[in-house]
Amino acid sequence: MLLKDLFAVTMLLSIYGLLSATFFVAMDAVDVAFTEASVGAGISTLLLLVVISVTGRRERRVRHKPYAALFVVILTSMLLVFGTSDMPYFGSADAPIHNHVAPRYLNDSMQEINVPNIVTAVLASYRAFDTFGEVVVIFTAGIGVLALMSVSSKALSKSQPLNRPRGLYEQHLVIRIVAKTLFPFIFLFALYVQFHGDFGPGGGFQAGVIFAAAFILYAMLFGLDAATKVIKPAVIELLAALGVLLYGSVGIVTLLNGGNFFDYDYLLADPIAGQHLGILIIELGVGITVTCVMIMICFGFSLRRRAYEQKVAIRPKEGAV
Amino acid sequence: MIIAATLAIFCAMILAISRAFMGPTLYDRILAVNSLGTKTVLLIALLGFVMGRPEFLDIAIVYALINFISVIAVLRYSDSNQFKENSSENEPIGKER
Amino acid sequence: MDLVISISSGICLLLGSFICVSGSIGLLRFPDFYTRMHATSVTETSGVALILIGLMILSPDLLVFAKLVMILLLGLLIGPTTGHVLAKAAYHNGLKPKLTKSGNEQSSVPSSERGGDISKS
Amino acid sequence: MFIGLANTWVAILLMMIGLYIVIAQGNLIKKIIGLTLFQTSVFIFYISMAKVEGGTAPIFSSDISIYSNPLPHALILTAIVVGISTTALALSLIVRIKEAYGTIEEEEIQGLDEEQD
Repeated sequence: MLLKDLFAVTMLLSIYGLLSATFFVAMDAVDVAFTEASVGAGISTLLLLVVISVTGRRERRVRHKPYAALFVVILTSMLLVFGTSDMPYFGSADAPIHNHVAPRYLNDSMQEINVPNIVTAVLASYRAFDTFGEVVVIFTAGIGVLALMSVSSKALSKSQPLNRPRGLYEQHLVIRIVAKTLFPFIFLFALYVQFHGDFGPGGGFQAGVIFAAAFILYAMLFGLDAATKVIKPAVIELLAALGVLLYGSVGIVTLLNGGNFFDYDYLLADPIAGQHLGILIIELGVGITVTCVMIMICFGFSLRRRAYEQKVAIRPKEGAV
Repeated sequence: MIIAATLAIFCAMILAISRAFMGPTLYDRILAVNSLGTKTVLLIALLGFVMGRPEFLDIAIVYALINFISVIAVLRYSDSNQFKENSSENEPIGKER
Repeated sequence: MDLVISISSGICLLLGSFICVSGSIGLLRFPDFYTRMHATSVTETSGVALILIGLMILSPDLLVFAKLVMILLLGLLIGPTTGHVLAKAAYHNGLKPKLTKSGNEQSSVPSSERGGDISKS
Repeated sequence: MFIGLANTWVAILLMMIGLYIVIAQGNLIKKIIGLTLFQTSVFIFYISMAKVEGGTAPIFSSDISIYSNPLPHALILTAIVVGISTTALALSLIVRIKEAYGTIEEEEIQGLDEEQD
C-alpha cells in the first residue's frame, strides 16, 4: 500500500474483493462468496469511489515514522503465530468447531426445517434472533449515514447548471441501451436469488445488494434526479423501517402463538410449513431492509457530493484548500 | 481438461493482476480489473465443475453483473473534475497545492 | 458418445483457455492502453464463449445449461460494451494513444478541444 | 507438518497488513481500507476453519454425505453486509471531516485543531 493514488488503491481493493470471493468458493462457502461478490467488489468499490471524488484523489506526502507501528505489528503477529500452534489443522474433521452445534445443523435440519440450504436454515431459523440483531445494525448504520449526509433541499438548487463535464448518462448512448436491456434481467435475477435462497446459494442479504446495485446503476446512468423520481427517498426510508418491522413482527406472532421468539414451529399448524413461511417472510424483510439501506447510503453520498460540488463551484477558494 | 483450463485461467488472472499493479494510467487499471472480473466468472464456473457441484453458477452470474456495474461506476466517477487524466498518472500531486 | 463429448468439450476448453492466456499476455506486454484494450476485449469475448460452450457440452442437467447460457449472453452483451465505454472515456479524458513520430505531431492538439468537438458532433 | 496451519498464517499476515495501514497511514480513506483488509482477514480465517477435508458446500443433496460447517458461513454472511454498512458510516464521517476541515490527512487535521486552540 505504497501507492499515493487513492483511485488505484480502490481498484486494487476491488480486485482483492474478487479474489477473496473466489477463495470463498474454493472453501465451499457459496453463500458467503455470493455476498462478498456483490458487496466487496460492487458496493464497497462504489462507495469508496464516491467518497474519493469528494475528498480528492491524491494522498499528501506523509512524514510519519513507521517504526513504532512496525514494531507493534511484528510483535502482535509473532504472538498470534505463537498462538496458532494449538490450532487444529486445516480441513481436519475432528476440529472443535465441527463438534458442538454443527452436527445438529447438518443432521437434523432436514427433518426440523426441510430447507436444503443449511446456511439459510441456520441463518434464518436457528439463529434468527442473531440475524435480527444484524439487520437492526444495518438499519441503524443506514440511519446514521442519513443523519450525517442529509442535504436540505434548499441547499440543492436543481436549476443551477453545473460547469462540470456532462455525465456518463448523456455521453454514452450504447451503454444506456445495453443497461436498459439488462435491467429486467437484473431484477428477475435478484428475485430469483431472494426466493431461491432456500434451495441454493442466495437469500435476503444477497438479493438486497443486487437490487440496490440495479437501482444505483440506474442512478449512475440516468442521473440522480431521474432515479429519485423512480423511487422517492421518503419511500426508501419508510421501506427500510418496514423491513425491520416485518422481521420483528414474525417474532411477535410466534410469541403470541405460544412459542419462543422466532420459533416458527408455532407460526402455522404444521411446524414444517410454519418454518417455511417464517423463513420466507424474514428473508423478505432482510431483503427489503438491505436494499433500502444500500440505496439510501448511495443516494445520500451522491446528493452530498453534488451539494459539495455546488458549494465549491460558488466559492472555489474555500473548497480547494 | 477442465483442470488444465482452470490453471490457464488462473495464470491469466495473475497476468491481469500484475497489470493492475503496474498501472501506469488509471484506465489500464480499470481494464485490468474488468478483465480480471471476466476471468473470475470463468474460474468460478470451472471450479464448480472441478468440485463436482456445478449448480452454483449463480455466483458467476452475479460476478458478471457486478463487474459491469463497477466498471460503469468507475467511469461515472472518473468523469468528474478531480479525476481528469493529465497525460500521465505519475506526475506530481495536483495543482491545488 | 462419451468420447465425442469429452473430446469436443476438451477442444473448446483448450482453445478458450489458450485465447484467454494470450489475451492476458497482451494485456501485460503491449505498449499503451489502446493496444492493451484491443488485446483483452477481442480475446475475452471469444475465450469466454469457447470455455462456456465447452462447459455447456459437459453440463449434467438443464438448469446448469441454462445458467451457462445466461452467463454467455451476459458476457457477450457486457464485454464489448465495457470495452467501448472504456476506450471512449479514456479518449475523452485526454489519454493519447502512443503513435509513430509523424502521428504524434498530429495528435498534439489539446485533447480537451478534441473531446469537445467529438461530443458536439 | 505445519503446512496445515498455513491458512491461519495467511489470515494473520493479512490482518497485520491491515493493522499496519490503520496505524501508520495518515490518510483517513487508507485507514478505512486497512480496516476493510482487517475485516476480510477475519472472514478468511472463519471460512477456512469451516472447511472439512472432502466436504462440499452445505447445501443438502441426497448423494453427498460430508458437508463443510455451515455455522461460520451464516455468521460471516451477515458480517459482510454489516461490515459494508459500518464502512459506509465511517466514510460518511470522512466526508463530513473533509467538509469541515478541507482535508482528510490526520496530521493536517491535528494541526488545524491546534491552531484553533
